[in-house]
Amino acid sequence: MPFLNDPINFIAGWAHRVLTGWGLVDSLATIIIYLIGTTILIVFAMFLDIMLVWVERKVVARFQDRIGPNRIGPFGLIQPFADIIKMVIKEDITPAGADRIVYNIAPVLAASSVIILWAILPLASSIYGVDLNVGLLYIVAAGSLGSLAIIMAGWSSNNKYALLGAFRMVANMISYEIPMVIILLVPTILADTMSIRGITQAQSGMWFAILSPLAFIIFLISAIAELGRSPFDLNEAESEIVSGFNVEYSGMKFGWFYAGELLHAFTFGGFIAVLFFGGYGGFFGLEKIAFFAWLKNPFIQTVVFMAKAMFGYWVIMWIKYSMPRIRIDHMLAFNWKFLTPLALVVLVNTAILSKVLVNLPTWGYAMGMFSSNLVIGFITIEILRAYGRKQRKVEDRLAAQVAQN
Amino acid sequence: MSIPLSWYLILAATLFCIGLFGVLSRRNAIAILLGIELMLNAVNINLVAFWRYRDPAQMAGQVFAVIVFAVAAAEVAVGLALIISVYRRSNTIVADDIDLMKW
Amino acid sequence: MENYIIWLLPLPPLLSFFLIILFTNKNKKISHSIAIGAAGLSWLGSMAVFICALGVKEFGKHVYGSAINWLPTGTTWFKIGVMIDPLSAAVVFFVAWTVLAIFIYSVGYHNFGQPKGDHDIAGLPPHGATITDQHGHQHTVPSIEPMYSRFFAFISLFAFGMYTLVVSDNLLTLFVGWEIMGLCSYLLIGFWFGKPSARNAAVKAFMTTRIGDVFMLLGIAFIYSFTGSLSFRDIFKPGMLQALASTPAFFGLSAAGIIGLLLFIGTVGKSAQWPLHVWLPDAMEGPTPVSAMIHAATMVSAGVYMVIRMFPLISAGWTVGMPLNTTMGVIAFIGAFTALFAATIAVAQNDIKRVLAYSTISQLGFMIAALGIGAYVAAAFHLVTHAFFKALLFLGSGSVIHGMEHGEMHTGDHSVDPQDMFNMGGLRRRMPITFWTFLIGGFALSGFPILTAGFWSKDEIFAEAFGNGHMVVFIVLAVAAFLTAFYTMRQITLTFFGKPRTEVAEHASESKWTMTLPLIVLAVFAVGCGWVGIPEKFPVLGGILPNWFHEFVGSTLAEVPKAVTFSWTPLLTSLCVALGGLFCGWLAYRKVQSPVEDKLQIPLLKNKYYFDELYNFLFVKPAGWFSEKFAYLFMDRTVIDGILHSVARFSLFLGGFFRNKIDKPVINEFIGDGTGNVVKASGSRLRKIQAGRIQYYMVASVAFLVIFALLYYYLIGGM
Amino acid sequence: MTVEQIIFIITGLFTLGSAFMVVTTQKLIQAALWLVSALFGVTILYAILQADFLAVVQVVVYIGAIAVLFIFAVMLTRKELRDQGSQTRSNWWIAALLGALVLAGLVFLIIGEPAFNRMAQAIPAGVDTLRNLGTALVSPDAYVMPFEVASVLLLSALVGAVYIASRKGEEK
Repeated sequence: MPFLNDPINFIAGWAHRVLTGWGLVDSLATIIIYLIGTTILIVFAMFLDIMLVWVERKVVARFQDRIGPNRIGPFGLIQPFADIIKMVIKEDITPAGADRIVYNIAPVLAASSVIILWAILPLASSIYGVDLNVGLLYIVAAGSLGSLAIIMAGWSSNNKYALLGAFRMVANMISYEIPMVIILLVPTILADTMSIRGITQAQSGMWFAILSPLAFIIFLISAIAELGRSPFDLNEAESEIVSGFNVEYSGMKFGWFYAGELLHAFTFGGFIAVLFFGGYGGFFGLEKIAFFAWLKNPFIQTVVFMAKAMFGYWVIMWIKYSMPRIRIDHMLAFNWKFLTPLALVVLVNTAILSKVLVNLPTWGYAMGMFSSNLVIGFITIEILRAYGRKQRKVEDRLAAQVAQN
Repeated sequence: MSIPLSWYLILAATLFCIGLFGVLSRRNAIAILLGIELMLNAVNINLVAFWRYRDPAQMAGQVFAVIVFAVAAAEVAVGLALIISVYRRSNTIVADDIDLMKW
Repeated sequence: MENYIIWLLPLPPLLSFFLIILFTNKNKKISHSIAIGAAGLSWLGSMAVFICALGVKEFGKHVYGSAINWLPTGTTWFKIGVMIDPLSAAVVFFVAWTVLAIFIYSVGYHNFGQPKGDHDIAGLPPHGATITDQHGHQHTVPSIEPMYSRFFAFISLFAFGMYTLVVSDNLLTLFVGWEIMGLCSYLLIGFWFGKPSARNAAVKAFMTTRIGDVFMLLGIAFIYSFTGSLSFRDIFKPGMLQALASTPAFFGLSAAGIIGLLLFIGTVGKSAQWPLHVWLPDAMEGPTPVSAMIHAATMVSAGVYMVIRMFPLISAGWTVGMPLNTTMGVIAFIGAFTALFAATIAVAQNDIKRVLAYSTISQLGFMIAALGIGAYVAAAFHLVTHAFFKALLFLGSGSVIHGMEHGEMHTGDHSVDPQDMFNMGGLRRRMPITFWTFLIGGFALSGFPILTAGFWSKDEIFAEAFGNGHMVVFIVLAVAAFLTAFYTMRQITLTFFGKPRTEVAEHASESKWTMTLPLIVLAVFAVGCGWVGIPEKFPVLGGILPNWFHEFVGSTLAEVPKAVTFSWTPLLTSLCVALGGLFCGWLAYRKVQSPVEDKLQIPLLKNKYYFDELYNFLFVKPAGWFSEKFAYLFMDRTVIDGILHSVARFSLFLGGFFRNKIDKPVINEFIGDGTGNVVKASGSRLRKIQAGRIQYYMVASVAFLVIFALLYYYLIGGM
Repeated sequence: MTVEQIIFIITGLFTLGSAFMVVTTQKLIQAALWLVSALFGVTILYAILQADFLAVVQVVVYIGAIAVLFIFAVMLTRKELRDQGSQTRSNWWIAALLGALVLAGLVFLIIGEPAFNRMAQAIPAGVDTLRNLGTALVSPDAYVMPFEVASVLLLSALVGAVYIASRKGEEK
């Protein structure tokens, strides 16, 4: 059944035939079909986004020992739609002295910087927007568009808290882009490509999270920083700068920021799944057995991908609702003095080992990579412990001096 | 495939001249740097277009574009640092007012 | 190995000199530790070399030595090197001992360990310090020398000079050591430069020895121009000596004779022979260890050593039994004359150190005379024994003076001259060690029979002079020896015997162990070192010990001199003059209480035959007149100043002309100011271009770019 | 006129229009944002030219870093956020004249050269331009020297910028 095995191309081919049958030229038909496909993808993402509101609220409630939305619809499933209605009918305020155009573009740019990420996210082996050969860099590029959106929002609001939030956000994002770019080179080396699909396929036998757990952890940390979620939510920091860059936004404009953030988190869950947990595949060769051939079905793969992405999203939420915010100087020091050097070490280690171990069988290769990561992790923890001990001694001495005086 | 090379070249030339105009006409030092960025981008368009239209297997055009990126980044970093430093000292970034080196 | 150790012998004192001068001159203890340590190291090396040399058979034929290329002279090299032959081995032996003894003695002499003086200033002898003991009594005690470290630096350098001189195998490095000692003698005689007498003495010593040194340098230049080498081994080759002896030069002398004479004049200066003897008595102004250094261990010995060293040259063409050649005759005459002449002066001196100074001159005359009559070994023997007993006597006299000064401190009577023998008397009870050692030294000087070293060496000179028929020399020396014994006994009697003649002498006290220990050591040598040279034919004692010294030192010469035939005449003469002199001295002075009672205070002798006055009249006054009247008033003020003034006036005129007629109008106003004005004017117009505004520049450059592009296209591209 | 040409023309006009706004708008922040938009247009041109890597790097470097830096610099160099007075020099017409002259000359030259009328050939199958670019940048036969020099330049620019902009030494 062609539809079940390759639904997108099946529908696209059918639509193409229909349009050309209507007398359109070939190229125009292709463009129209691309536009339709893009629209469908965005609609899908936005629908998912709406459901994520519910997921987020449910999960945070559970973390906080509450029940969460439960009145509207079964399990409160209709709650997000009610939220949307509320937001849309709220008054749309533009503050005096704001740069009107920029002020209005910013939320759109914020949301779209997330949505364009879906262009390269492969839901299944045959369901994806585009297979860019520079996919990993594309993630970074989209992230920089997000930071631009936040600056625009912060500046155009004509509000000092907003501007402070924007500054903090940019410092945060630009700093954490560095370990992120470095650590994205680890999957690149392991898969020998920057294409997201290529990376997914390279993990059909072994997840990269096993080959390089440290890379996974570093990516997770810098992804959270990129998202601006707790413990890196300095751009909002309700207790300090009210609400940061979006303090002046109300109604649906705020809604776009909110939705963008949620979808961003889920999207990064998806990237964690794709880059480190095999994405839609990654069954350790299980699908090669005839009995499990159904695992190659695109719909099954989509379900698998969504489950993995949801797991990543859940980890991000878990961290968000368990950790306090850290100070900005600590955050920058943590990045420049710890995360970046560690990322460089992991990268060099991966680059060397991938050449040294190239002739080993899969399990030997995996063992070598994994154990080298363990060694690096152990050394890192020892260094941190020694540093911590020293720091505590210094603080004790200072405390003793203060007590004496 | 249906675009002549000259289109790119003319586009790049126009962009370059707009940048040149910006560099020569703006009062603000940062705006001058903006114009320079436009000029650099025009150059890059030329480089990439020549790469594409001559022999895509020869990477010289792209390599030079990459190096122009690096130069642009370095130039902006140092240039803006200088401008901020000047602003701290003389409280202005109008290029015509920064004339300590005159006469 | 021994060949290379020799290089190291002079080194420690030099290092010590620089270390003290540069680094440790603030710390007295470290300074004297360094100096004595260096002297000890050199002593150790010297003893090692000496003992090794004793083990070598026929050492004179197999000397130690090594040489390096130093200065390229055309195609050949001028070599410098070191050498230890039997003569220098003997010399280095006594130098090492006496130097070490004097170094140790200096620690005590300069009152190490005593407090700083109350009013002491650098350049004057310490005056003493006042301390309060636990009972509250105030005492005046000797104070430490202010320039203590400097003293040790200088005597280290002095020792370096002497060691260099002794181990040299050529005349050049010998001369270098010689001159270093000249410098050090200047520095040390003038050590208390606050005293005018010390200053004058230092200048006098330096100038007088300079006369000799100039002649010596002439001799060295002559010998180098003749032989092309300054190395002893080259010069003393038989062929070379033959050539030197047979080449006629000036005044009817051979080249060897002239060279020998010139070098001998150097010795006359250095070893204070008549007529250049005048500096040595005055040199007593320096601290007593310096006197010992100069008169016993190093400086004057160096002169005699040099002339002994050059004996093969001086005696070239002469063999034992032949009549003396002219040079040797001159040497013998001067030596014998000086011996007698100085001895007569010594009889009339009252200063304890001056007596010793004249006795030194006299004894050096003995050696020179011995050498002059060809008694090579005897001269060397007397050099060694004299070094020991004269060092002993000087250090002993220093101890006496020290004791007297102690007495002065005690009584507080500073009018008494602590060096005048008539102020002493009876010190044998107060200073027993000093007395006994001084007695030994004095007897050795007098040639007290059998026991003392001086007897054996002097006896050998008598024997040689008598045996070889130089009766004039023999008689003169015998008289001198009698006088020597006489004034020695006079000194001992006046100083140590009888009753104290002043209160100061009554309170004199024995010196510290650092001063008495060297005295004892030197006393042992003053007795014992004569026994190595007992003639084999000597009645009873001869043959018990072999005449080792004669064989050892004699082997230095190409032809080992035969020991002279034994004869009773010189022996009896020697016994008579020594014992007689001693007895007469004691007899004459045991009752004398003051200079007035002294029959020998003859003005002629007292004033040293008026030599100082003579020299003053003959040389100093004319030189003063010449420099005042002729050089200053006529040459300098009239002639040279006149020329200079006229040159200056002319230059002034020329300068004024150039300034007013050329420089001011042409160069300054036209070229200088004109260029400046033009540049300034054009600059003030052109500077508008440099607006300091970046965009002006950019506009200008783009505009020119456009214009040039258009020009290029239409003029060149269009063609 | 093909679809590609239409896309090109739209992109080109968008780019040039943004660039024009960059040099004429009176608000500097907006000028910087217009620069972003112009650079985005250039990105699309790179994409049309099939230089994927450069397109993405253009976004990362220019939009993500340089434009943000510009905005920062604009914000840091004023006492209040509003712009005051004219941003254009009084003799802007000279600049306009020069720009027009240069443009006219360049266009004249470009049009006069027939070789510039060529069309692009399809990139041969099997040529992986990204891999080629990577190899060229680190291959000793190709451009490793310029690449390393550029990295040294970046490092020195980093150090220099930090030094110049640091407040040390200015504190009285």
